[in-house]
Amino acid sequence: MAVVIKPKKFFEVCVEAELTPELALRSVDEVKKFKVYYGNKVVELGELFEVAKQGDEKKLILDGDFSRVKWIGARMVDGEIVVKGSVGANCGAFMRGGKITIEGNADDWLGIEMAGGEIIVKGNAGNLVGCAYYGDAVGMTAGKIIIEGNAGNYVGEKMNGGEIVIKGNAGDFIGTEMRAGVIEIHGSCGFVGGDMRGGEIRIKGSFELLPTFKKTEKGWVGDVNVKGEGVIKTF
Amino acid sequence: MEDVICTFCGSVCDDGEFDLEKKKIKKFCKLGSSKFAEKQRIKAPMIDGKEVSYEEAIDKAVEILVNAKKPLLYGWASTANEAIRFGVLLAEKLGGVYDQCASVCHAPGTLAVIEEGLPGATLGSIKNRADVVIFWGSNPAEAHPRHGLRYSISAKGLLVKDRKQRKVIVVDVRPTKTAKMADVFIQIKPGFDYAIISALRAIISGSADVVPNEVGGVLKERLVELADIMKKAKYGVIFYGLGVTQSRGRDRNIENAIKLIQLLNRTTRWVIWPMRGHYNVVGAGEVPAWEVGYQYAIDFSRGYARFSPAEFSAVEVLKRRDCDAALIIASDPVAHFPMSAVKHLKQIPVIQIDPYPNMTTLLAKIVIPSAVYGIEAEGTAYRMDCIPLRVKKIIDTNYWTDEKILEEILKRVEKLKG
Amino acid sequence: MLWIKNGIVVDPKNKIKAEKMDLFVKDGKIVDETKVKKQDCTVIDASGKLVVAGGVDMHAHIAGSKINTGRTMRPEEMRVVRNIAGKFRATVGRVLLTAPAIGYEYAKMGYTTSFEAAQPPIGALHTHEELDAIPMIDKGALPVFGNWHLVFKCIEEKNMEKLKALVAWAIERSKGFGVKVVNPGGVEAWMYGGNVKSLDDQVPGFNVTPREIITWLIKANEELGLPHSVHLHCNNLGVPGNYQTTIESIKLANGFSNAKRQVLHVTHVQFNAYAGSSWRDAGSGAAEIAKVVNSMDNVTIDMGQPIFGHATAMTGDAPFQFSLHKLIGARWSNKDTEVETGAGIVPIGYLPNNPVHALQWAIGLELGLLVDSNKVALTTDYPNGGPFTEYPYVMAMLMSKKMREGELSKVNAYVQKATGLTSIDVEKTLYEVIHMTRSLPAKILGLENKGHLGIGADADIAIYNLNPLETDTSKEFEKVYKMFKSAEYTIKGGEIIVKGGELVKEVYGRTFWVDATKKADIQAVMPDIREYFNYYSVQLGNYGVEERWIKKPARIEVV
Amino acid sequence: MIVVELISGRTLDQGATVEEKLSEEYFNAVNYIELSEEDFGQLAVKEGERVKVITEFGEVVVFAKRSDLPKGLAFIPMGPYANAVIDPSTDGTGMPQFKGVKARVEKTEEKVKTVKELLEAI
Repeated sequence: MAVVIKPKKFFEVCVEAELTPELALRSVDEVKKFKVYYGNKVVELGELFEVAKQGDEKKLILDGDFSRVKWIGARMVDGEIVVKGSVGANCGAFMRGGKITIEGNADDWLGIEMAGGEIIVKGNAGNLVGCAYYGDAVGMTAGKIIIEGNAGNYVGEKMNGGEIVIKGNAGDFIGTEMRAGVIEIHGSCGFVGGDMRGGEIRIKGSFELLPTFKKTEKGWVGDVNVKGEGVIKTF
Repeated sequence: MEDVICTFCGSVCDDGEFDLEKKKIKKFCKLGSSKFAEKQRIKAPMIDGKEVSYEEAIDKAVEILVNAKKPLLYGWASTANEAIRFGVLLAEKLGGVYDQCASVCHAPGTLAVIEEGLPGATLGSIKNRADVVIFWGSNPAEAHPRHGLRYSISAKGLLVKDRKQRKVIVVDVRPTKTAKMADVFIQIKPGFDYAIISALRAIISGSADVVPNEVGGVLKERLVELADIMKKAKYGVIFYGLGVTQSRGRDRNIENAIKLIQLLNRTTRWVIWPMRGHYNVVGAGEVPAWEVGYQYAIDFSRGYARFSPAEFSAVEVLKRRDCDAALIIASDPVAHFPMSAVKHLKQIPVIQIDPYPNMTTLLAKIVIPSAVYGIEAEGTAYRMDCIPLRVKKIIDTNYWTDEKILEEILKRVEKLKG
Repeated sequence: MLWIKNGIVVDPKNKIKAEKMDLFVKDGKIVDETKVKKQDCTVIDASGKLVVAGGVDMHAHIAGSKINTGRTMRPEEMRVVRNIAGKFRATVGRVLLTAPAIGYEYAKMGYTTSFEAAQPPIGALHTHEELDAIPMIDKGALPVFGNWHLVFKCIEEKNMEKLKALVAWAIERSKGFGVKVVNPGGVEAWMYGGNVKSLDDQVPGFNVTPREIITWLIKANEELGLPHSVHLHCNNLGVPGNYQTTIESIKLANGFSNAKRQVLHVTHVQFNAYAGSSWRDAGSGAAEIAKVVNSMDNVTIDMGQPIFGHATAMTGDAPFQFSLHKLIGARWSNKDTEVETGAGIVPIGYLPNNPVHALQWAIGLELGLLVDSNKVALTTDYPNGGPFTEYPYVMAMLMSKKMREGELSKVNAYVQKATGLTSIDVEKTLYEVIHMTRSLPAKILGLENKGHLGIGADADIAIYNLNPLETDTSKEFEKVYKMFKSAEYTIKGGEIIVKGGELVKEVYGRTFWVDATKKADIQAVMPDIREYFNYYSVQLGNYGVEERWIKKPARIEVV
Repeated sequence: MIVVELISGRTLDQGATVEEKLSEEYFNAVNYIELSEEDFGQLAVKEGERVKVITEFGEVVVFAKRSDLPKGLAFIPMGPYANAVIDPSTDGTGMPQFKGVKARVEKTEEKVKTVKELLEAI
């Protein structure tokens, strides 16, 4: 019972809607009653979005521009979300399972501290993909994020597992304080692996090497400042 | 009048002498003197450019704020804690966003504090003890003119008695005025602060062999020399400035510098401190921290505070068009924000509270003039090192204080919101 | 006016052990029945309920630059939402709470007074601003003296008149309440990267020792006749083997006496009660410390009980904080403060299966159980040992061996061999625990109108849904815990602020401060102060806090 | 035309006039670009002549000023002129990149807008 959700209008300020595939198990009326935040007003989903049913999967189809809608798929554990357009910040935050496909672009904080599941972005992603949230010690621990376009800065900070693949270019400071997991960049990027303890960063294009990595057979190993065994290599 | 406190920059010099007859300040620098000089003021409260009473302006402001889905309350760095507190309470009551000037100034330092803490000292401790002073991307000669005299370069301290006993180092991308006063100037390539700090850490911790011959435009041998000075210091300090917070790496630069300080403290004493800009930008962060838990970029739309500079810093809120009204106090975002952020300010109703007309006045729907703290009003301010000082009222005025204006707004909002 | 009817009153100061009686309140005070018109009274039916004085926390870090830097450093702490804005303020915080959250959480628990335990004098205005932002409770703050150059100088010169003048001047200027001493001499040593290791180490740059600093400050404190005694955070905090330093420090009280109270209060002793030579062989020194404290009638302590879970270490003991940072690798803030003091902050957590944490937990309880109830106050050294909101846990644990056995089975077995906790049979009575959380801390602080329900006392009252006559605190520990977590009523200054565990009214309490300037010749020290202000970064004229800047100041004059 | 790395920052004059934003003094304190001797020479402008600064994010006309900056680095005092061309992206930190953006600088005959005109043009 996939649920199709469509914005009714342009939102004057951002909307926060923690939409997960769980909604697909509810009736259209129940889904319409789901509480979302429109600025400082708590409103029912149905007030801002059209809701319809289609098929019988545990799936949300977000049909339209969701670039002003935040926290989509936050804490989801299974099922599927397909965003036909772009999506706002914090999409897939703390996600543990299931799949999110974003046909447009994703904003900052995609897949914060993700612990399982899969996110695919057909367009570009913003900054802080798969990072640890403010004050937390560990970023993404498992799961997979694939970005077919470019990504912004600070991808995979404090990452401790899982995989991030960027088909385009990535920004600056990739994999800072990374402990485990894999980041693969098909394009180019800026600094990589500052204070990296473990894990692997693979880069096809050009990148900037920090002065604290040793050249070895495996690739560049470091960061020596934290006695790290992280590996940076080209492919 | 003696011991007058300057309400211009983060140095908050408190040794001014104000001549009440001539209305002139003595001892202060060019910035402080300009603060105390007579200037053009906003004459009266205005709605759409028409002069009105304080009450009318406040009523209209309240109407805009309570009807907003997400009002942005921004500024706060050049006002007193008492006003800031009402501002934070107002943002909470309105379900709006509180952000302050640090978010385009030193807030990356706060993000670094979240990662690594802040090993610091008060300016008095530094003037007494610091035998090595590094200005990294900071330029007190232009931004904090008396800092060097009172606290750092040539300050007379208990253990380090004068300029001769102190080594002053400047790390910057250009030969600033401060660089010309330094014993050592290290010119680096823009955007390479992080890499250079990483290299210094490696050299100090015994991994010098890994470091290439040149990092960020600096030869390795110069970095080795710098590392050596740092290790041999009895008590060193890094004062960092906008050169690192506003350039490539931002908070990560400072985080790395803090890690360098942590390392140095294993063998000697080092501290690090931001050269905060406005006289009470520290208060603009400390007050919300104790009232609601965070220093800046705070969203209250869910009825409690949430922190996320990526979403709730004023520049991000404006660029994302994620506010539908703004209250701007004691600052001028129109002059100091990128154009793409200013664009949204032109689209929404803006309420301004400020003693002086500025670029924000040009687009504000409601303008409420206020008294100048430290000259016309008394209140609490925190110096850059968080030392509290009570700034003074030295002349009378008919202007309302920011505190009174905000208290009135808050009272009316509470009445409407229950 | 209030009429609290038929409650079961426990009021240790007035030797009332669970008696059914009525209480009357007028103008914020407990008054005699004849002083009220009963028909005008709001009546609270307290039948079958425990009626006690509002709780008094005599040592917590609730205001000032330390806790605020802690909040800034730890946004992850602030993500726990406690109250949504409405009739009351929005509050957040897991262990580190915002100022309104501190007031609300104390009130909900039946606590009505709390003292900030360490205030750098130059930062006093900040401390007072935060105290002013805490609703519901009365408060005060203790300025720190143990590493102040001016203090060292007076002691070097062996000039007691000057030292007394300095203490009186500084307490007045900071609108403080008493004399706090943190790692005397050690923080000054930290300015050179070191620490002091014994009471007889010389403080770098000065011809004084920790022993002299403590002794001279006790003498100055007693000659000034301050309400509170010297409040000491001992040297060597957090170091295995430190219990001996603690015992030596406690014995420095010998030779001093005060009819009303102790002459030395040693704080959060758990952190200073370790035997052994390293964390590998660390054990408990609690029994030895208890023996010494019990043998002296002029010393009190508080527990500094760790609570399993999150905490944040924050103290004026800057060298300790750096050691802790090195030990656990967590973020670290430090603040060297002019020529006065220092401070540090490090996030920590206490895990039951960690042998060191379990040891600390057990030692805190040992101290609470083995020391006479008249000499040990209940604290967690908030937020160092954990949240004050878990005081009811500690209260229940002290009263129930059965509860302790249950908890012991969940912690690292290292505790079994390293401490004597398992073999302690002591079960404190409700009367004793009420004393340890009310009348004793009030007496230790020298607050005569707090912590009891006698005529003239402040009408700070807590009512719990617990009938002491029908409750077996040894067996019904779960109920005891639950009831103390959430007061049926909290009354502050005669106003009902909590009902059924929920806030009903917001009030702002007073800030107590002590004025002893008439007891000393302040001019005796002014030339030295003026000279030392060359080494400050503020003008002498801009130093200190005026009474009119404080929301509700309550001056206690010492004459 | 030259290509430079552009930064913005405080100056004493900018600070001393910051509370008089609508004055001639403030206008003069923030409406110029400092260039190195070499870059200045290469542009073939005279002190006080106008140049157009163009980045990915906008363009602005300011007065040219010779300074002792290293070659390839240019400086505009913090304020509305700098903000017309700096990189507004905050990269998730909330802080725009006020320092460090590639800019083209070329001689121009266009006039330098007033502070008010700048705002109107947004």
